[in-house]
Amino acid sequence: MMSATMTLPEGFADLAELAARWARPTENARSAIRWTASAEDFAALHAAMMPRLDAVLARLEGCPLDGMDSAETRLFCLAAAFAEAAPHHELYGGSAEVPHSFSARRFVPGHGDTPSWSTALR
Amino acid sequence: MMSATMTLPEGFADLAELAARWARPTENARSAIRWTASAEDFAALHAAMMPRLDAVLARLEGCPLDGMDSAETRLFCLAAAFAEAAPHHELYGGSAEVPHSFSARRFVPGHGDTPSWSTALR
Amino acid sequence: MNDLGSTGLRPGAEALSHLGRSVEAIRAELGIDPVSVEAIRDPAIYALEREKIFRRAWLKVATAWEIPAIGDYKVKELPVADASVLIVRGKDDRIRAFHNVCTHRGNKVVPTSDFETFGRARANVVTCRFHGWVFGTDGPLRSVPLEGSFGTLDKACLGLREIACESWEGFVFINFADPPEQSLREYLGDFATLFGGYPYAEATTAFRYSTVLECNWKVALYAFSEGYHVPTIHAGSLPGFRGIEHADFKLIGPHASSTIYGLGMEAAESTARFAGLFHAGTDHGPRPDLLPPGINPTGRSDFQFELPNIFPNLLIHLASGCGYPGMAYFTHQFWPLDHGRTLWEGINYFRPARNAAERVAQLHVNALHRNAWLEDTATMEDTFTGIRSGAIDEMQLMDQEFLIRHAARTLDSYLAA
Amino acid sequence: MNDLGSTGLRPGAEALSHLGRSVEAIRAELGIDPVSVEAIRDPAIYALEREKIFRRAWLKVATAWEIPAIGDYKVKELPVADASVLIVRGKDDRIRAFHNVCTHRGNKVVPTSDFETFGRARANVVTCRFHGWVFGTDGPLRSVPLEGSFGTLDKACLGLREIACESWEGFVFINFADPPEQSLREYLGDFATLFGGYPYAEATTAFRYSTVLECNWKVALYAFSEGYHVPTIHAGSLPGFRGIEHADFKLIGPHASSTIYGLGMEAAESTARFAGLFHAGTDHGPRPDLLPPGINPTGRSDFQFELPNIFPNLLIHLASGCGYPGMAYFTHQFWPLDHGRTLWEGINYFRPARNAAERVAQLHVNALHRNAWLEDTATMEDTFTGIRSGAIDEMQLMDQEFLIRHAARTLDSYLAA
Repeated sequence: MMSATMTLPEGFADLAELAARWARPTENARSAIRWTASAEDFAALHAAMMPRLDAVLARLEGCPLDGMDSAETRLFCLAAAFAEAAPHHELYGGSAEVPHSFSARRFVPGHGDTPSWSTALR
Repeated sequence: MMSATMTLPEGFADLAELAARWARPTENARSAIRWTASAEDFAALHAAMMPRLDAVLARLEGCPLDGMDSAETRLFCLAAAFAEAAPHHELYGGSAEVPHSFSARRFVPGHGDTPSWSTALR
Repeated sequence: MNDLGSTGLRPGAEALSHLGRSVEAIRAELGIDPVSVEAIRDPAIYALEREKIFRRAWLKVATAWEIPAIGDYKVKELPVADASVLIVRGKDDRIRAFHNVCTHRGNKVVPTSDFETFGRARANVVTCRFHGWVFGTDGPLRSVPLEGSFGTLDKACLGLREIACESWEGFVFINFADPPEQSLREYLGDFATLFGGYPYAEATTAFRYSTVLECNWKVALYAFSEGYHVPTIHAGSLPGFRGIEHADFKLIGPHASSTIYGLGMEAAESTARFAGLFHAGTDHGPRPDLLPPGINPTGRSDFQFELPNIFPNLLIHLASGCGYPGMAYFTHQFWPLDHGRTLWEGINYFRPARNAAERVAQLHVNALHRNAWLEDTATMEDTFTGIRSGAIDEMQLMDQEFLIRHAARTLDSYLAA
Repeated sequence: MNDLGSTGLRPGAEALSHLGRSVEAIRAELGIDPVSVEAIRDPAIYALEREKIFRRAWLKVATAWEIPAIGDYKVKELPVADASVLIVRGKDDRIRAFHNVCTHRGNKVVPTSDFETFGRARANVVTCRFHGWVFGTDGPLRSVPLEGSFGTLDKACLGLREIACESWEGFVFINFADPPEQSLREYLGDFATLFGGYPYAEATTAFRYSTVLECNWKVALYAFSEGYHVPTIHAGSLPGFRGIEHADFKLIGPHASSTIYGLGMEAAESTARFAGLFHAGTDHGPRPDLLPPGINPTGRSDFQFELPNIFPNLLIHLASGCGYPGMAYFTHQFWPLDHGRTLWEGINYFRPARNAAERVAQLHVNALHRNAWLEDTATMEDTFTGIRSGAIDEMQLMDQEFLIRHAARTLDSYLAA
């Protein structure tokens, strides 16, 4: 699916470059990207996404999890990446690691390879 | 030796690209490559080698193990890789692992780093 | 605050007021002396724990909503009991537990490579790959290839070996004793009442994490059993979480519980936006009204979550949306792998997202909480190294650490039995 | 089929007909009841096995063709006997075995890091690196640096400590008893006749695999001791290997044997081509005529290989090119490392390739067989976990599993002695 389309829903074309960098379907894939990001990367993502968050969430509120088209799915994946990356800018001083923490690489998410829009996370 | 030449015997130049991808002198080196191959990789190797197998084996039947030149050795290494990879296409549905098996990484071949054309495998 | 007998109780709360303990009562009942670390340090005690606790107590191993359909199964590896356990929903919709062991020669019927494995039995049978023996999901041995070549084979006696299995509120427990000394309901006792009635089964969206910690299982359990560490350890992920109050202490036989009140965290900009999404509706917003009456009995508006210790190795942090935005509850378990190695499992439970925006908000809250867990787990291996070094022989415990004091005493009493 | 006394025998076969057993005879002699798993589960029994089996039975530790030249040696680590063993071909061309221990203060004479180490002694001596003591490859202490500084030193009594060592058909065995109760030939008994005369020494091209399995050694031994699992476990690597018949049961004192007949596998496209290369000549093609007469005594055309169990821990699968294309035979050994850990060694033996194409074909067949071994070994750790769990107390054994039944009885009789 990810390779099938790189488009975003109408009105969100300005986020295309960010999506190419950050949008991934699974927690494991997004973590791998996040672990390599710099403070500048986190700041840029935050600066670009925060002003658009209301619009993004309003668009996604109209989408059932199991009925998104590929453009909506891509917007969802970008929003998911922002949801997980925002604390690194807001709370962790731009560090890709949570300060004073256990190795995030040693945490195994049971849902790590499941698409994050799945309705069967149990 | 392997880095000294990339040529194959006359008449086998069409296999040069495959040889670059697959031909290695030892079982350990070939296993490392095989473990990273995809179903498409195995299918492509099989599709390219199977029609040429008679010619390859006929050429190698003329070679004593301890008297191959570097081009013949390279052809031998490619044939060896095919010999070990073919079951993954033919029997294992393209999987790099043997289905329902013990970890191949835990098997230690005593001859793993010995060139496979050695006459002293005992 | 700790006196559950005060006025203004929610209806039904007084029925459990005998569980409540003031700080003075806790000190009188559990003592105030330091507690020995020997039970953490001594491998011989771990050997005893395996026998006298993990082969005798009820252990949560699954939830009903993990295996919702007939034929769904989960295999859980439990090295503490040298066991691989198959939990499966039979054709009669009943959940049973079996040793995942072929009765022919002992191979695993369902092969596994992880600590937990999920699957579905086709045609309500599971088949051993070694020689093709077929078992019904309700246990009986159904068929044996070349059956005539066995000189004798009493198929009726060669079903999968069953393990006692009972459920409470959709949490599935097993007990290795044959038969168990008590039913699960008897074992849970007042805890089942205190925590009963919450719609756990409606919060079926789970984010699960696990890791293998190089420490004794009780080091991990104890680190998650108190709120004393929150302002220090969680200064990064929960900034401003300073008004925390760890109160409403309750003793419940081998179990215990307590409440975390507080003003919550100073939400960051993005968190405030995501929380707003949850708080707009009743599905994910704070629902203190859903809490069983013995929890937050006076209906305080700063309730965060209830933190119990369910003997021997389960925590259910019941928040009902009051603590982390949108989160119904979260659980921890601590599975010994050997004396100095522990499988920790943490699961965040949400009600199902009604649209993609709600799921994004869940991912945010889940990530914040996962990060807090990364802060928690950072201390555990160091603590175990310190205890093994012999530098200290005792732990100093304050009032908010009473769950540790109580768990240590319960462990001692089980080992002495 | 199992009656070796039937008509149409190959010349010489009747001399061994007293070894053959019908299914009825096997059932009468070995019983049909389930067999206890206690000998696998109980660490105390493993301690007994070390003493009463591995320090008393003849153990194969090498082949003559592994150390073909004078001075060639092999060091084999045998934790089951707390021993490091030096097997070396002396100047007189005789193969001897010694403890790989310097008689000065106990250092290893030949340092090793793997379970097996090969080398060549220069000038027919080995020198301890610790202080430079020099030993002849036939054992005597040859020289000691600063010998005069020892107040007393009886060099004649300070040779390497010899271990009883005898060969059969080029397979080198040792015996830790001093002296052994029986010669190797007496110990092998009729097995030496049944398997004798095959040109093992001509199949000197060996592909060796080993792995450390987290299971008791008998779990591994037993998994390789029966053909009942072939249609299930090997559905991947041996598709269509369904006509398998495990027959010709033979009891030979502490040893036993049996035959695998069948139509072989449905060869894949590449396998058919490689097999064609072998089958074109007599060097690598099927050579049923080379089989000793007691094996495949009626000369069946669907013979695959002979599967014996040579007490306590050796299997020689003798195929003579009839089973896997081009393969002469393959061996397994199972070396306990401790109660729950086993070093498994599997070796595929081919006659030397006459050209590079034949070697390629050998690599293909070797890979197929290695893959089948990966399927075999997948069950072993699970089986041991299952047996340790206590879920079953007995193994159910069918006729084709008689080698297991027989080995378990032989083990019991050794432990009782």
